[in-house]
Amino acid sequence: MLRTILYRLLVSIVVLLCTITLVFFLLHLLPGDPINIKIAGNPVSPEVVAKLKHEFGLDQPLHKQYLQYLGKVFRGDFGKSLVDNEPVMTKLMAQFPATLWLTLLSMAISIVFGVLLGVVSAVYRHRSLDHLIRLLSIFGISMPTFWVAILLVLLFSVNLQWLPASGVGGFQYLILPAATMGIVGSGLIARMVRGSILEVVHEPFVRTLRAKGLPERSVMYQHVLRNALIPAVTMMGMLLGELLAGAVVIESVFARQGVGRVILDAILAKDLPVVQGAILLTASIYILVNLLVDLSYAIIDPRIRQA
Amino acid sequence: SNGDKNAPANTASTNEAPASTPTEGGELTFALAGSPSTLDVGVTSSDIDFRVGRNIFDSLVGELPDHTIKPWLAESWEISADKKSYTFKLRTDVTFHDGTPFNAEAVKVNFDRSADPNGKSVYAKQLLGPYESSEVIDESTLKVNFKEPFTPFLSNLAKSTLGIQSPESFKKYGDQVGQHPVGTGPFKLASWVANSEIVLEKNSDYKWPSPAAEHSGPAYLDKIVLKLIPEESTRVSSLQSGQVLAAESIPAQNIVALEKDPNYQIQKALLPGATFQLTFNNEKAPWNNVKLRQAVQSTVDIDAIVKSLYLGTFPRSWSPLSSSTLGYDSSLEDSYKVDIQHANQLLDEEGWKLGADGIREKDGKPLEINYIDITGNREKRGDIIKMVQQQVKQIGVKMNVSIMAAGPYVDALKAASYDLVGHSFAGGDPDILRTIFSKANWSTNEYANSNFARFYDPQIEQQLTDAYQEADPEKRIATYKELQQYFVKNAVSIPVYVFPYTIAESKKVSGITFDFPGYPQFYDVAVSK
Amino acid sequence: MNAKRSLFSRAMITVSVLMIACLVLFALVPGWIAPYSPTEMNGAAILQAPGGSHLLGTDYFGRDILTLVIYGSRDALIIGISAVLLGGGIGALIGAIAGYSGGFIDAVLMRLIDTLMTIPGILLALTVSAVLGPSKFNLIIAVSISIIPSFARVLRGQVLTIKNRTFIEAARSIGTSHLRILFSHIAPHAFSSLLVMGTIGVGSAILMGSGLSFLGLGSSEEIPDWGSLLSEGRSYISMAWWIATFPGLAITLLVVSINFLGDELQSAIGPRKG
Amino acid sequence: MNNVLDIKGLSVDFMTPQGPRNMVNDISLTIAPGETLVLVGESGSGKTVTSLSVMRLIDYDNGRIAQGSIELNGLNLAELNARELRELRGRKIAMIFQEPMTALDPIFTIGHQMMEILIHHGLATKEEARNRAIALLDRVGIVDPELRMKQYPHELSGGMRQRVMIAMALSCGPELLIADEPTTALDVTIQAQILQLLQELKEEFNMSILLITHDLGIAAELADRVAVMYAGKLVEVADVNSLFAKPQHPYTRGLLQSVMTLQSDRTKPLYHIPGSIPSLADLPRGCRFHPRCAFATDQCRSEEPPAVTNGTNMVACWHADSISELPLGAERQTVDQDVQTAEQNAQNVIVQSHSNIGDPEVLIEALKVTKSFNTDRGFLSRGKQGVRAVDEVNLQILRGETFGLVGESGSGKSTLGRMMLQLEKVTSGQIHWEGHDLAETKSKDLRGLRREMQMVFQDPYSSINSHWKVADIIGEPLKVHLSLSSKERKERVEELMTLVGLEPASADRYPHEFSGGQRQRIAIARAIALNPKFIVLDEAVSALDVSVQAQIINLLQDLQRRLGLTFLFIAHDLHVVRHLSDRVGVMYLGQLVELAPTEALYASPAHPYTHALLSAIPASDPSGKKAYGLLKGEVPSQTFRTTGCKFHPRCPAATDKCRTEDPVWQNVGDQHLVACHHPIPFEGDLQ
Ligand SMILES: Nc1ncnc2c1ncn2[C@@H]1O[C@H](COP(=O)(O)OP(=O)(O)OP(=O)(O)O)[C@@H](O)[C@H]1O
Ligand SMILES: Nc1ncnc2c1ncn2[C@@H]1O[C@H](COP(=O)(O)OP(=O)(O)OP(=O)(O)O)[C@@H](O)[C@H]1O
Ligand SMILES: [Mg+2]
Ligand SMILES: [Mg+2]
Repeated sequence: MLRTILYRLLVSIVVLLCTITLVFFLLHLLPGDPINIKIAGNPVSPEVVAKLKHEFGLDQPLHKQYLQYLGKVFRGDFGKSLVDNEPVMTKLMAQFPATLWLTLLSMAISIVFGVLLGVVSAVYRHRSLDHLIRLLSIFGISMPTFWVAILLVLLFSVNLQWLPASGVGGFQYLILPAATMGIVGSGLIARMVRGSILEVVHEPFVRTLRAKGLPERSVMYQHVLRNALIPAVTMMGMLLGELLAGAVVIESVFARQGVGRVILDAILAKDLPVVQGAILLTASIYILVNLLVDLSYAIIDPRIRQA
Repeated sequence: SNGDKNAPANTASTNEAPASTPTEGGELTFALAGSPSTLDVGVTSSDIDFRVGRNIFDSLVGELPDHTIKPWLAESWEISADKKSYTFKLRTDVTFHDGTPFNAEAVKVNFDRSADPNGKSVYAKQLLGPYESSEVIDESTLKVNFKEPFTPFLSNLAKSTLGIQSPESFKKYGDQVGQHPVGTGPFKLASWVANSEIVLEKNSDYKWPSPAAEHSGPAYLDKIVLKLIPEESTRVSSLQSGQVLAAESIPAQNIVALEKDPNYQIQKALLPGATFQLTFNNEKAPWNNVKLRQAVQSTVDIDAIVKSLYLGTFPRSWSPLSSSTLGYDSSLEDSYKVDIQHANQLLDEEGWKLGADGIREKDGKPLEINYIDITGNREKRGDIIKMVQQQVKQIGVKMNVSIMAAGPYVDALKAASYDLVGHSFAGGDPDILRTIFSKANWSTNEYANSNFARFYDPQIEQQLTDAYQEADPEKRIATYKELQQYFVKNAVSIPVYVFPYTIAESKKVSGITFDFPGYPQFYDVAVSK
Repeated sequence: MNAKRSLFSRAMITVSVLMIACLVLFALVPGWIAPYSPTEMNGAAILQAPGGSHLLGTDYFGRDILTLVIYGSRDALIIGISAVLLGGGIGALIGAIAGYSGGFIDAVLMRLIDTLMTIPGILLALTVSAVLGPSKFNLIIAVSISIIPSFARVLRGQVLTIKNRTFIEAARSIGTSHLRILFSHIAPHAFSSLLVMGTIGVGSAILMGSGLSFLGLGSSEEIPDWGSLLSEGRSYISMAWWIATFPGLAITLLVVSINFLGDELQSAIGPRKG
Repeated sequence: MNNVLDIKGLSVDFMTPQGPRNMVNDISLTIAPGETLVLVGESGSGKTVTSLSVMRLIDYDNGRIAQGSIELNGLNLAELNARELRELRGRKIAMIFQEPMTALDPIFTIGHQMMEILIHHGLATKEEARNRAIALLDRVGIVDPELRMKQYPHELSGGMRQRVMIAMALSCGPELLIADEPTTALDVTIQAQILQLLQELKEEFNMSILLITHDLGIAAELADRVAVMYAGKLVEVADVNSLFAKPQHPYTRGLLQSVMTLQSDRTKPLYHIPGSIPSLADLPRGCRFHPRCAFATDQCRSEEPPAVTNGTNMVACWHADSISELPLGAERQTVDQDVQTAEQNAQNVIVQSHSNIGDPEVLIEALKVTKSFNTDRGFLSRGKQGVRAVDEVNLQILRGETFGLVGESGSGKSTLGRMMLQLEKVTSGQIHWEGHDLAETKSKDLRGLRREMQMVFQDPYSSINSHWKVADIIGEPLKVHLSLSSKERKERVEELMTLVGLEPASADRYPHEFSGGQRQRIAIARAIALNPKFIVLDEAVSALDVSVQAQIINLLQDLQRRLGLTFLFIAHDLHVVRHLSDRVGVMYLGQLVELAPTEALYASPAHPYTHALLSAIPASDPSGKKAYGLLKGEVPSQTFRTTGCKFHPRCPAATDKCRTEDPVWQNVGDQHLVACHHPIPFEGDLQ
């Protein structure tokens, strides 16, 4: 068990390193000089350009920049923003809580509704309720989130004036954006849960349980569901990645602060250190969550626990 | 065309709130159309930073809509005979938010910092032009020296870009001063959550309001919460859902709706400077041919564009200078009209014959306009091009539109590989013409610059120089009018619209005013219960 | 499986197929169907509400929304299909090679895929298209890259299970070369799940493409795609709801149909998942 | 008589995508208290469906009782509602399933699953349930029951899981126990233990048992009465002795004759029922067995025979009376002719056979071959923990002989076979092919060598690519190794198909259109396509039904004779190995423990393990019921290293020497070698 954890940890670190490398070269090899963008359209002397390049280390050969960056990252320093000179770490940490709350709430919505709908759908499989839920969840995953967001705002903020259309604040500010993402998430989870329940229902052990005379309720909820949730947990790990990414769109539509917004702005401004830092942050969370998912597997699934 | 002729810059359009005694206290929630990246006005070049900065920093002088310059932190000034030195007498009762006294030394520190050729200042440096030095004569007297006469200086000085920051704050915060602005203004920064909100607090010691102010003493409001909402429709929804009391940069379609709504009022300020114009690359064939440019000029139906896209809320522009700029030549209005026949004739004369696919060609080459722009449909500029693209088809011109990310866009500017580019340049003084048309501002291999027209004519260059050194306002204005006539006649660029900076606010809000370049001032604002 | 279910499925399959067929037809010969020209800007008819001579209304250029929705199907399908062919193809190849080779090659390739996986698809696409600039081609590249990992993972899993089936060992014992085993033996078995993945992939590529367009990173061609139409229309939502609503509906219906067919394909392949 | 179970005219339909389909047709059966009824029949004949219908578990699989009644002590189960059924299930009727590996919920402890049933039926409080569960586990022979209660199914071996299943089934003291092939997935020694346990428990708990099996040997040993199913119908029900002595239905007769015994004549081809069991979707008219029946008449072809009851016996055959009087083997004549015609067909095929048949020269040789597998992947744990699947095995296979390899599951038989063909790299040791070290051979040359050695696998369903046409499957080796024109290849494929008894016309069909036996013929045709010298047959007939198994064995023997092939025949079925092999090797935990000519090995096994294996085989003769010479325990895990003889923990004769010293090879007869400190002395005939 300990060995498994260590191994997973090591792999995660390798992946993180790869991510750092990939993002670094992706951003640095692509066209467009960030300093030029910074001063775009303003008369600035070549000396200043050189000075700025030097300040951000952009005058060094690429491999040196890479090694320096790597070294700094290990010391927890992600550099500072090309745009406002603010340390990337500070900038991201200021934004992170908002994204975290948004992601967590939408995750919670997705799980609660997703599991509920998935279970109901599987229990009433091939009946009208199941058809309805399947249809709903397909719609959930097929609607563009920005469109859903626009429609929700139109309804709940502009017409009904129940909920704020934008911004950050109390819980009520979270509801619409989290609901928007939750619609997709619940759709995904509902489908996943339904599928995996239906798969488990056909496992031979379910027949044994029935042969023992257990009521259908405990067969389904105690045995089948618990078995079915194991694969669903992976899905949830992946979903978190989706939701984090979805924050880019949602935060911009709802004018929320957050890492997604920072990334979008930084990408458009080619603020390399910020883009790198933000992607690394997202990637680390993703890796961490999936590591936790892997380990939680071991807790839920005894077959892996003892392996 | 749109009845805005000779209108003052500030037009509180619809029903102004009844002028009763303003309520003191309370807070204003205001939706800002972006996220300031820094409030270090001396360094940045971004409008949104200056808009917020306007309320934190005061300037030495103020400019009224009629372009007269009035004292503010400077009580008076004198211009030397050679027009190269300005001596300011400063107020002595002013302190920064951090308690530092405001004095000649403080102003010198600010100017020197912005003018430092190796410093990071972008726009302030430009506004200081041929700045040479500042001399502290005494605690309250400062002499500013230029290398050559520089008439736009006083107007530039009125902008928040040259607003005075606390010299202590430079020492204390260094690089980070943009996150910790300290000025002498009616409001001071209370908190700032990036991408979310900036909170300004009343400066209770304030008693040196701008010349345009309507009251004295501290501001009425206790607090201003600036919500940062770049997404325009979200901004509007926030206003409509009552989340904010006022919002800026309202898109045309919402202006129309909000104007009809009895709960809201709309305020507009036509921004001075270079209007949004489609600028030809005057150096590159075939568009270095004035006939060809003129053909396009008489084809593009600006009225149709402005009507479709801005629903009449943006006035069309006739000159490279905005109508609120000093020296604007209103005689250019209606000076040309859409005339497809004329355009076709011009092209025929130049030997561009219609090809089989409806595109004109000469020597086997099709007549194409390569237009470049940056991502994002800011102020519907992308939509303008879409319309232009369709319109020039009528005269057999093919327009290729490349919308690029910032990086490649700047690269393309440097490489001068485009035929047409759209841009505007905010600025108070007509000297802005030099920014966009002087040879000194051509892009080089090293960096992109502001003369996107790649325009150069020795005679015009001389006139541009003369105009900014000329101290006599009459003569100066006359030169600028001549220049405007020239640029329009030669179709160096095609002016499209004048940008009205627009604020929509709840009827509860009164007293939002604009300074001269058109930035909002909250000093006189009151919110009724 | 009971009769009722097949009735529902059959009805839905019919609707989905019709829907997709319609849009494919639109994409192939938009000119035959659309009532107007997609670039025609009628200044006299801007922002007209649905009905009358403009069934779905007009936008602020005075273009006919129905026409634009019809023409927009072309971009949606092109982006969806080419991204899946490109990204799915590359992903499938990587996954197949990794799964079949095993050992070191597998470890290296899969770490690479893990790496791509850690950067959420839309972020990757956003970065790529922000840097390369907005054009349809770059959009396809961006979307393609982001769907590589899922294909690689699924295919690797498939190949791993197929690889351990005895008929593969039988082929090896005959002396069949690795390449032939991979392409003649394993590929046909993986094909069905690749088909399902591909179908669902087209849906998500269309969604992601329209998301990028929405964020302003889509193509800038004369005829707008659905995503940019939507983003164009969103600020008019309270004034002219039809501009954003119909393209949004078009995306949704297309993707729903595709996903539904994908589901049905899946259950046809693994009947137990029903 | 008051029957525990009384099934009358039961028909079961399943809803399939193609509509309702009848799977079990008009079955009537009774089971008396304390009686064991064994239901036998080939795969797909409907045994499982019948048993699930009794529990009404078919309801969950879209199944439906179309007709008939199932009475449990007078209560008609077909009419009960779900709640009433739940009360009966587990309590009055209990069931054990075939696959112990998957029949338990993987994420709950054994204890939980044991106690659950008692608690749900309201028979015990939690505490009582625990005690009862422990007692039951103890009773079914699980060591350390308290520890096991806390374990999860995957931590138990297959045999132990099956014991848990039995304990669970017994927990409420059911009146009827249904066991659906409870030992098919287990090794012979474990099978013997489980069967004996069932015998004991039946008496102790005073239950009736419905046992389902396809193994007539098991039926002979355990049954009071036997019911034979064929294609969804019961064809014969009879008292066990009379069934074996005087079968009345031609199918029963066929089955009995197909069964191999330790006495059967190895030199003669085996009897087999021609053809194969029909698909339930496509049943012949009239008697369902008529296409395969040697006695079929026009009446059989058109009218379905009714079940005729005669005391406790029942038979469904128009000619039962006349046939039952014939001695067993009367059909043989006809069938032998059948074989001969096939052979004649094959004669027309020009077969290039290898020379020097019978030359006792060594063809392939394993020298101290070892194979270790790392169980734990990942570089943190490289080395150390590994399974020695094959442990220093020395083995010579002579030209033209059939070498049989037997041993329990996991003993390393397949791994050894695969190493011989270089499908698996040896960890250490050498494989010599005609004197050359194969490990030294370059991979290019090795590919060429593959023409000479081939393999046929156990599962005919997964060893051929279901997406390919038969012609392509058989033609693949030709394509890979020879550059034939497509016409030549087609001809060769047709030749091969004829050779293995397939219709050349079906070359364009896909594998799913063939029966299991036919698929195995396809696999064999592929294996002989390049005229190999050596074929490894890894459980090549284990998955087949008895009647088909016999056909394939005959085919193999025939091909070997004519093509001069050398076989390594791997199997766990000792009868089959005996029938085919010239010499036999016995493996235990990766080691070869005994090596002898077939007759010698079966007549006088020298190793206690071989002895135990042989005595665990159920003899298909009810008169010879015997007490099992049971082996204790199960095959231990290979990661767990013991010193001395690996068999000592289970060996009845183990001494201290066995616990400490590795046994060395001893010669106990002509070419009869054994690795044991205390070989069993020759005692004459085993039987
Ligand atoms: N749930 C089901 N739906 C449809 N057909 C089924 C179902 N279960 C079993 N069958 C079919 O019923 C027939 C009888 O199957 P059954 O499992 O009873 O055979 P069996 O005699 O137990 O065979 P085996 O020895 O292989 O276990 C087979 O053709 C099988 O395909
Ligand atoms: N690829 C592998 N990786 C790890 N362990 C393996 C592998 N192949 C076989 N083994 C292990 O090697 C041992 C011998 O396996 P092998 O398949 O040779 O046994 P067998 O005698 O053929 O058994 P069976 O009768 O079940 O086919 C088993 O313990 C098995 O778990
Ligand atoms: Mg069965
Ligand atoms: Mg094996």
